[in-house]
Amino acid sequence: MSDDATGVDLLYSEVEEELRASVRALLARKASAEAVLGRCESAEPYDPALWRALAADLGLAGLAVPEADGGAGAGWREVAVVMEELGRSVAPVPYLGGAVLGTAALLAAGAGGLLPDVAGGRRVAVLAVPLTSGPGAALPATVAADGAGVLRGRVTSVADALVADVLLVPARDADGVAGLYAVAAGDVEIVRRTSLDLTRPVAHVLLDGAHGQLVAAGELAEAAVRRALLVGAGMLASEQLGIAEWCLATTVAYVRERRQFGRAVGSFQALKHRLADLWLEVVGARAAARYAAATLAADDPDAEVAVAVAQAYCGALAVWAAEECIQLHGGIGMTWEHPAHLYLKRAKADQLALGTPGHHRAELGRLVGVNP
Amino acid sequence: MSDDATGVDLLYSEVEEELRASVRALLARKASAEAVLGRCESAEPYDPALWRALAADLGLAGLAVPEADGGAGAGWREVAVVMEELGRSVAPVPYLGGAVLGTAALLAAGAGGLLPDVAGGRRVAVLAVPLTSGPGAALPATVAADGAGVLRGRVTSVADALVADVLLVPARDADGVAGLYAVAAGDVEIVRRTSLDLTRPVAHVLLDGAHGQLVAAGELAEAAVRRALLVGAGMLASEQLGIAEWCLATTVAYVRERRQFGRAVGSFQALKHRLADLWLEVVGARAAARYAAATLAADDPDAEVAVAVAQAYCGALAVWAAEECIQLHGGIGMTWEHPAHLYLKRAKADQLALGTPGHHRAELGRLVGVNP
Amino acid sequence: MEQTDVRERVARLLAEHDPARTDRLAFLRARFDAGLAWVHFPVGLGGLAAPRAHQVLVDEELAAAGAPDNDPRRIGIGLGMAAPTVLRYGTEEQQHRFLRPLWTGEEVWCQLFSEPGAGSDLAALATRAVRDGDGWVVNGQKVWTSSAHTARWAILVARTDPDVPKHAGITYFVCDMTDPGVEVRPLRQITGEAEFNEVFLTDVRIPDTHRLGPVGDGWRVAQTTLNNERVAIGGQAMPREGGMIGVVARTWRDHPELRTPDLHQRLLGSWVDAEVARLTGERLRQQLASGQPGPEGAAMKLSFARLAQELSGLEVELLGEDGLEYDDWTMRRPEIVDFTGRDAGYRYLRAKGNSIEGGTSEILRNIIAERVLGLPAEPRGDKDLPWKELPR
Amino acid sequence: MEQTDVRERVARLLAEHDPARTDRLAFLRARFDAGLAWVHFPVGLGGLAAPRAHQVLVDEELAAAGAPDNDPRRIGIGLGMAAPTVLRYGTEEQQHRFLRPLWTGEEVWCQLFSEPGAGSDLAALATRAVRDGDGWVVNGQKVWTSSAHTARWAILVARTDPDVPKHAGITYFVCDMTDPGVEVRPLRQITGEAEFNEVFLTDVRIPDTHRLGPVGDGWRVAQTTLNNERVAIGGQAMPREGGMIGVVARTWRDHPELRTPDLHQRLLGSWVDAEVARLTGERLRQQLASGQPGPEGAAMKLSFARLAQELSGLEVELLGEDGLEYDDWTMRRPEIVDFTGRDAGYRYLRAKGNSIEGGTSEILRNIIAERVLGLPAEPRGDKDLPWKELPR
Repeated sequence: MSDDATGVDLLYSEVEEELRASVRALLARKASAEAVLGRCESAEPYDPALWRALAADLGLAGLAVPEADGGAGAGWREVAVVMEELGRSVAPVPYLGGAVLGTAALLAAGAGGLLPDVAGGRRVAVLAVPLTSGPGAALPATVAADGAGVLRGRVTSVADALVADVLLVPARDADGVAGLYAVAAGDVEIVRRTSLDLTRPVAHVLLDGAHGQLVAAGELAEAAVRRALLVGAGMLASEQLGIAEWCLATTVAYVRERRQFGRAVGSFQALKHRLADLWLEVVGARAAARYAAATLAADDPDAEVAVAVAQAYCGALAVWAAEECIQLHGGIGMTWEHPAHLYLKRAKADQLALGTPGHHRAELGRLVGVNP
Repeated sequence: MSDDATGVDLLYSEVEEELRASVRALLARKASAEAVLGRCESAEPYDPALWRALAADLGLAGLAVPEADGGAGAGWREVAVVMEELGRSVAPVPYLGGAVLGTAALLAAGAGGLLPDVAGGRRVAVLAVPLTSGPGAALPATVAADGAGVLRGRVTSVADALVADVLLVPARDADGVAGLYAVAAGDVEIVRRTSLDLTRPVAHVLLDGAHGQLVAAGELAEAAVRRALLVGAGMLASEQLGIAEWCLATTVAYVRERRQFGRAVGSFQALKHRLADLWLEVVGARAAARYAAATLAADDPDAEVAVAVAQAYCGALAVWAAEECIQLHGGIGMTWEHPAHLYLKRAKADQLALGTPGHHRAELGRLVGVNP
Repeated sequence: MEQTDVRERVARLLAEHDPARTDRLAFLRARFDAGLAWVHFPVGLGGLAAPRAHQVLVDEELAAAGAPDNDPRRIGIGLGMAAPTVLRYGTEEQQHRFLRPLWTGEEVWCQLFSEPGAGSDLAALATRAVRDGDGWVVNGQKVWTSSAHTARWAILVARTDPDVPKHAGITYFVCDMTDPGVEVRPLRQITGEAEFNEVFLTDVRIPDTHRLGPVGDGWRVAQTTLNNERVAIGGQAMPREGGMIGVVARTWRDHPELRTPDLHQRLLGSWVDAEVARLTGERLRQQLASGQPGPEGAAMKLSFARLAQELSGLEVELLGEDGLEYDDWTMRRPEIVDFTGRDAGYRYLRAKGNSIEGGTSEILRNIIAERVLGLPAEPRGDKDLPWKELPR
Repeated sequence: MEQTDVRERVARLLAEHDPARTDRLAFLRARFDAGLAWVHFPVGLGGLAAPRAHQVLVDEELAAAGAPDNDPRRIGIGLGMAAPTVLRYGTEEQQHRFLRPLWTGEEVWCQLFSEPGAGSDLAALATRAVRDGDGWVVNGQKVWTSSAHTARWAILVARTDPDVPKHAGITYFVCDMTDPGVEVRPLRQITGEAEFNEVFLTDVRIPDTHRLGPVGDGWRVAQTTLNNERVAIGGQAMPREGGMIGVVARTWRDHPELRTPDLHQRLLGSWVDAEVARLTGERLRQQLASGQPGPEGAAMKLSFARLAQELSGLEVELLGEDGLEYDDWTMRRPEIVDFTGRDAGYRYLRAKGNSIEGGTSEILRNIIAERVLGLPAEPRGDKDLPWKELPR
């Protein structure tokens, strides 16, 4: 157990920095604040062209998928870098639900069939669990499967379900045995919910006799969902880091320019100290998120602790950063036309996603023996 | 239940302000910072001359005692004002253990015998409970009484026991029936502990066959101790308010004078904002402490909620104020010769005294139905 | 003026204008003319020059008799900010022209103070008013104006002398919102609503008779307006668990399945803070009633903002899946802010504005530090320079 | 210089000076002369001009062989602050005179920087050094000097020109602590100990050969000292639950009877903060090792102070009755700070100093805001005035 982090590389490799640069350049071109804001007021909240460019052209959908399965053969460290950049731009693409949660479930299930299409960005396979599910939670039992794989039930608040081609649905059969089923999106009803997070709306998935193809059964299915939630929570920490970085950088830039009382407001010491404190936490979040990504990538047994720490820390940080961003922008930060609110909404939804900070602290207490 | 506070007077009356002025004047003369610091390094940590002046000459020992019992016939509102001033000066006198806890227990026990001496400041009767006992805790069972009132056992961490003439000892007999016994201090062993709080050291009280006079028995004894702890916790909130007020005022005065970088350090905005936040909480603490005192004085059924709120708020505030006082004094605040540390030590010990803020929040949850 | 006199006047008003059979507006006008609108105002201007404390009595008795009120939440800016300013600085003619329809709600008021470049630093404002015969011509842009689209009048500060330091060159006006040069554009907020507006002023003509206070003295006049804004926000009494804490506590009690130890500790902490804020407000009310006004008003606004933000954030977290949803993003132009009529997500977003509008929490902390604690002002380079020479 | 070369030299040192049979001081001198004291220092000054990263290897192999170390905690100021400054600004003669006995611990160093009137604003210092023949005469008062009573030498900043702005008139010296004009008085702290001293300098003579850097350039020289102080505090690796969190977590595990839900939530929060601080430190270490030094050193010191204060406060609360006690108020003059060898009350009190000593947390936040985030400096009136004209 590498719990002293020695030997775990917490830096970004050169390859990772190149990956970041190409993702950032693409997002700068295709996911400007105006573009993102415009899209979330449209009927089509996701950007299919951007997704094609990211998933297929840059090959990001299959980053963590072995080359044998049509992926890039990189790993969760690299996915984490992409998540940071997506957090920075709140780009409306189904990366978390598909390339992270869905792909992690398929990888853990050892189910290669769908992987080449998923890794190539040709199909989006979304894990159908409530976005609020934390790692360590029991497999939800809201969908029932019969012997022929016919599914009935509902899964609420699924992220990225709106643009899924395939849903990976956890279900239980009459004997209570778990299964993970692949269901074509066309065979289920997907009900879009009015969501707090404008750039990653949730939807309910209603299954009324849809046919599912069994991807994994029994303990393997349970383990696949568990692993997916752990990976998802770990990767989400990097998204939260990206959100916080954007908020800090944007706020710093604003207070350097904005003048009141004959001075840049960023020269007022109370603001300087608050931003220094925020920077301090961003520095910490970067270390925590990197450690989570590194341990997930290496299948290190410390990954559970690492993810719990990263989520407990980064989940609250992103919200704080977004709130400070709004406050220190003054009135302009309260307007719809300024992008700050997109980050606040994403950060707040992310705080609920894949376990709240409180959930992760409780998990951590159990893992490290700091019990009630 | 006056839970909207309407009709409960939260201001200080003119009489109360006069009382404050006379206490403050006396303390300014007899309990300067130098005098207090000198005393806590001496063999005699309490100041008997100061106690005589406060208790007997100003009549503060019997403030809450009816005139018929030799007291001033005022009440807990007035005692709270005295506690504020004592908090402001961290004067080394046995007011909490004697005039508050001891007297409240005697009053609740309806035991008039000792009251005239106690009210007149001629004898100090201290309630022998661990200082950490919170209201709502069960009567401690560390002392056993036989049928003849002979007591064996120990009570740890008793505040003001060092200068008690009489100890009011809760005990249980062989049948488990509670009793509150008055024991002459000369009949017990009192072991002074090296205490964090230099101005109110605790001591262990060892009873090895001391004879106790039964003051109250059974449910009356239990009720008397409960009431004393509730009153004590409520009064302690005013002491904590006084500590916080001293820390705020002293810090404000210092940063107005202290110059660095060619400016008074109190002109730096980060410090200004922190002191404004501290002031804000002092304002809140004053309202909370006043409400607790007023409901205790009126035997209002809302007193339990009022005390829990006041303690949860003021206990943390006093510590915060003392910590800010040290920090904003810079190095000088870390020195033994500056009185700030006396307040830090008192504030920290007070946070543990009569229930921590966490204890009081938990009590409150129970009282107002915000349950786990 | 004794309580009994006031009581008598109420009885007379009700006798002469039975609420059940009197038109709403007619009743309100009669109430104003009876001096029962705001009893502490002068006689002839809706008041009786009576102690402010008697107003409670009037309001209670009239409410008990089923009398209509003037819907104070709808006309808050007029009542809370314009009226005290007109009373203090207006000419007799202005007072008689403006106060009655203001109070009855016949004429809604709004406030043209903040500008894109002058928020916390209001005195830096750039809207120009240039003398032209017996009036003024105004050009500029104002922002954060609630009720602008329903308002008949606005209180306006504009720069009349750019050659003197910024606090000295401002004048205070009453602006006619029906002037053709006034353009109101809704300003959508992060909640989806447009509670505020931008107001563009292009060659708006204001007669000099609509000036409040001397030319160049607008900064001092505006202080009256702003002080009343802050008092208005913090001065209301509240029952225990009133406000946002009640909403969250009810959800907590009704949904045991949502509880966690983490949320429990945080809720208890906020419960304490909310109760202390309530007691602080009550103590402030008692101080005002006994004629010892304290500086705690600023404290109330700060506490309110912090609590509203903390609790609304907690509420979203407590709700779990429901916290991921939002009730309605439709762009609307509400007349009032309705914290409790909307869902948790709205409360969370709207509460962010509480520490910005009506004086940011940063400015309030400055005020407390300097005016209450007596800490020195920061060094400033903008106070003595002519406004036109300030860097921007 | 490769790892293998370093390894070879260690082997040779051990072969020639068997630790089991060599006098401690003799071994340390031999180690210094072998270039294995601090491998990144130049050859001839205890180093090999090798990468700093190789030092770990040397320390590990020597420790494994049972070699004595130089008790670095006792001579921290010499190692961490004086040595880098002497290396960077000292003449060859100074380097050869001072560095060897500094490193072996034969000569303890202390730091005469802060003054009663110059704490955060060190550049305002008033201790005067006046030229007198081939030396200087120094008068003034310094404070917060640890090890002053055991020190042979001090690094000292003094004002040599009061007629220029404050940063320009300072010169940096090495002061002989055995000079009869040096008086050291213990300064008792809130813990009861006197870890620091006041140092009174009365006509202390310093030869000009003990000046470090040019006359008037002391401010720049001092930056090297201070930057190394901050790095030294933040740069150490730590195992999980190392430091204060481990102490509290052990008490928690050993004493179920002390646990409450409130303390549990707070402990979990601090556990996370401590682990994140640890990972941040580890990441910083990796950055330094890979040649990408970051500004995270200041972050480490801030986090360390906050955590130490939070955790030690929590510990006292957790201990209940034991938290009311203190181990020992006796006035002592310890050579090192021993956080773990004392009780909770000591840790609580001593930790208050962590946000003051070696740069207050306020100053560190300023530094982060200005140097890392690029926020503008505050307006200052003290930078360009001659020192003697500054208001005090």
